[in-house]
Amino acid sequence: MSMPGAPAAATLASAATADDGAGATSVAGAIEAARLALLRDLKLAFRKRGQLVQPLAFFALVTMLFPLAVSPELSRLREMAPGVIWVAALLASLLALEFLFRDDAYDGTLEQYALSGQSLTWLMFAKTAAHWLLTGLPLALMAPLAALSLGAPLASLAGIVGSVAVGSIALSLIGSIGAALTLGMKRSGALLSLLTLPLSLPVLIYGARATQLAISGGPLLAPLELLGALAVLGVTLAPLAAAAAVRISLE
Amino acid sequence: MLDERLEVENLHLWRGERHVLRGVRFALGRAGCLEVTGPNGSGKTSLLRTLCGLIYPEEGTVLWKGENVRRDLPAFHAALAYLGHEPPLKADLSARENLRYWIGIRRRVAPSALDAALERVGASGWCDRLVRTLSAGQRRRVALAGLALLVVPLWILDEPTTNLDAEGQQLVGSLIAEQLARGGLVIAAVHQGLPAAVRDVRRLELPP
Amino acid sequence: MTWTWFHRLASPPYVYALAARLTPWFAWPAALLIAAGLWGGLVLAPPDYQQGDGFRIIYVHAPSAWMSLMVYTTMAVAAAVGLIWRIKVAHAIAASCAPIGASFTFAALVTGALWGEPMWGTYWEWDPRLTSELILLFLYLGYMGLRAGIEDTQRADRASALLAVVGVVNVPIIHYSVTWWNSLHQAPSVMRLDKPAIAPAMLLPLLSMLLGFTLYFVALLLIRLRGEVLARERSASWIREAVSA
Amino acid sequence: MRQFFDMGGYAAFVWPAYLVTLAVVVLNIVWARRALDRSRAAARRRLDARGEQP
Repeated sequence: MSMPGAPAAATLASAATADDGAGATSVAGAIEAARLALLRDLKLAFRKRGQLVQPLAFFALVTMLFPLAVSPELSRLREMAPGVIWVAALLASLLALEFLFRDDAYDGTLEQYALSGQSLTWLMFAKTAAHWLLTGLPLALMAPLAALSLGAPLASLAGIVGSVAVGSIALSLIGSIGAALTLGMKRSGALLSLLTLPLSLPVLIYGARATQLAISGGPLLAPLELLGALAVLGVTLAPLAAAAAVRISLE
Repeated sequence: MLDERLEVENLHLWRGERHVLRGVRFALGRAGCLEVTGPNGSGKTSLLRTLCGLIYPEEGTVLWKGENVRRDLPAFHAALAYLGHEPPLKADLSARENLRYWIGIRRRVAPSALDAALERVGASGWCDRLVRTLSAGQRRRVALAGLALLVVPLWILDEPTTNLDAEGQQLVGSLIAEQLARGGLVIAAVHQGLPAAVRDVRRLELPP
Repeated sequence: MTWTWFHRLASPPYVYALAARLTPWFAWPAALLIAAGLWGGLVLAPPDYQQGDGFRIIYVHAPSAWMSLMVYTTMAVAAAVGLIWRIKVAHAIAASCAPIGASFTFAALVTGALWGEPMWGTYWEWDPRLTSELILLFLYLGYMGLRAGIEDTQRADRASALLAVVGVVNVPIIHYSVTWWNSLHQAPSVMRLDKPAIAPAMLLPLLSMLLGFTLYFVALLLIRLRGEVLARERSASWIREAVSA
Repeated sequence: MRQFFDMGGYAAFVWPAYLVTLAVVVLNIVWARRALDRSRAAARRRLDARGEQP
């Protein structure tokens, strides 16, 4: 009854050994799974470029509001620049968070992740990494433009890119927990901010300080190190929590 | 190693105020096929998701090879393929890309095996089109191709024949028959009964 | 087995009955201690040499601030226990904590502001403790918001428990960062509260208030716990018993 | 007595602080009781609804 080309000939026993190649539960298998999950998210994002641009446009708009609302005087803007850039980046990354798991939950992909036999923690890490590559990194690359428009000197730009890049890693990781917890709720936007923003405060504090020092030409290593510490802590703990949250949300 | 065997003992599940599963029990050994029937809302999907370990039951246990599946969920999941009532496909990827990621996350798939599975479900002609342009029946076929690639001991299927034409239903039948022939287990929630190709089916009827 | 007490503590009917029996044993001592603390704090304690009678706010501010932190810790520990061992009673404890903690965080903020005006000359000072307290209020609100957003009690329990655990890991980080931030921006003109050696006549009422509030919290928790346990119970026979009693 | 209520000129801060805390203490008792009553009523309703089933 088996048709040509069908894998019917394979017995279950031999299939099990064939599976060992990918190592159903091995670390190598988990890394391969995470790599594929990352690639899938990147590919999907590039198929829907419109969504990709939204947080960036939002970021640019918010930074533009301040000169209009406060004053076009560069000396005053320069003083506010770190706060403006970081608040805008925080809100922009929050905006993108809502999409982090929504489609996956809706089409059953998340369920398949949870049932894949691979470590859900690694898969969550991959999804968060994709999210950072698609929002955090572009934001970091756009931050210099915003900084320039707010009167920051050219010499400060490298420091600003660095601080936003490192800080947004932590933001994506913290956000992934909130996004996983609010999964499947109808109007989750406001709640997601309520859950995520208080936890993001340390990132905001250190990030804004690093940016401020970059603009004033001070030594910004100390706040940058603290940002890095937050990112490392996030990398080790947040995917675990996000995986647990996803399992709870699937129940 | 112990034989592949799924045992369910005294499963109780509540959803909100509703006592959905009231003491479900059954055992299924190698080459066993169980169809789960019952009216809408009788908890078929909840039962399947509980068996998978997605839902934690209020009471009762699910044993795989004589051991509580909660002990080692990843190992159990590696032996399990679950197909929900919606095919787990991304609308913005082609059928082939979907399979490559979905199955690839679980195990290595050779491109030739992928082609063979797509051909088997009659998808050769349209497997490079985006899933959003496919009909519901075609999407279901892509999901079946994924299932054919998952040569694992236990299949849990939620309404596998939905949206399929007569030929597609036969395809489901032959896939299940093959899984049983190699000693695998199949549990399927169905509305109209499994296709005729599947014989020796046991039935579990859930009360409304 | 030595573990039987643990299992009994996890059994809803036992907890329901025990909570009802224990409540007065915490409530009355709490009332006495708080009354004694008020008398000692408002009447017996001498005015502060620097702040005069204004310092008496400490007898309500400190217990409120203490409650806000202690309740959050209790909530997070109960949540972790519930999450790890899937104990319904632990989830019920965590759920009972949140409204209590949030209301006392609010009280700590208001009393802190009322203390701030005479001491700092402004109701709101971005002082690290007050700022942390404000963030704590948002953490409570987030916890309650998440609970309210999930209909199924079991899922709400587990999701909010995870949030509480994540929150409690973050509280020290947040507090540290806020303190660090404050040390950068401290304006020199602002008068700060120094910590003088506190006289026993001032200290004893404070200790009495702190202990009284703690006992009061336990009594409150026991009342709320009964309701939460009842809401989570499926077995008809003892619900009937509990409701008819 | 007058002196006591005057709180050395700090009355406008001390008494509201005590009042707010007292209100929170009392309200918490009321809320807790009401929450318990609500759960009992809900439990009773659940029992009635389940009455038909064995």
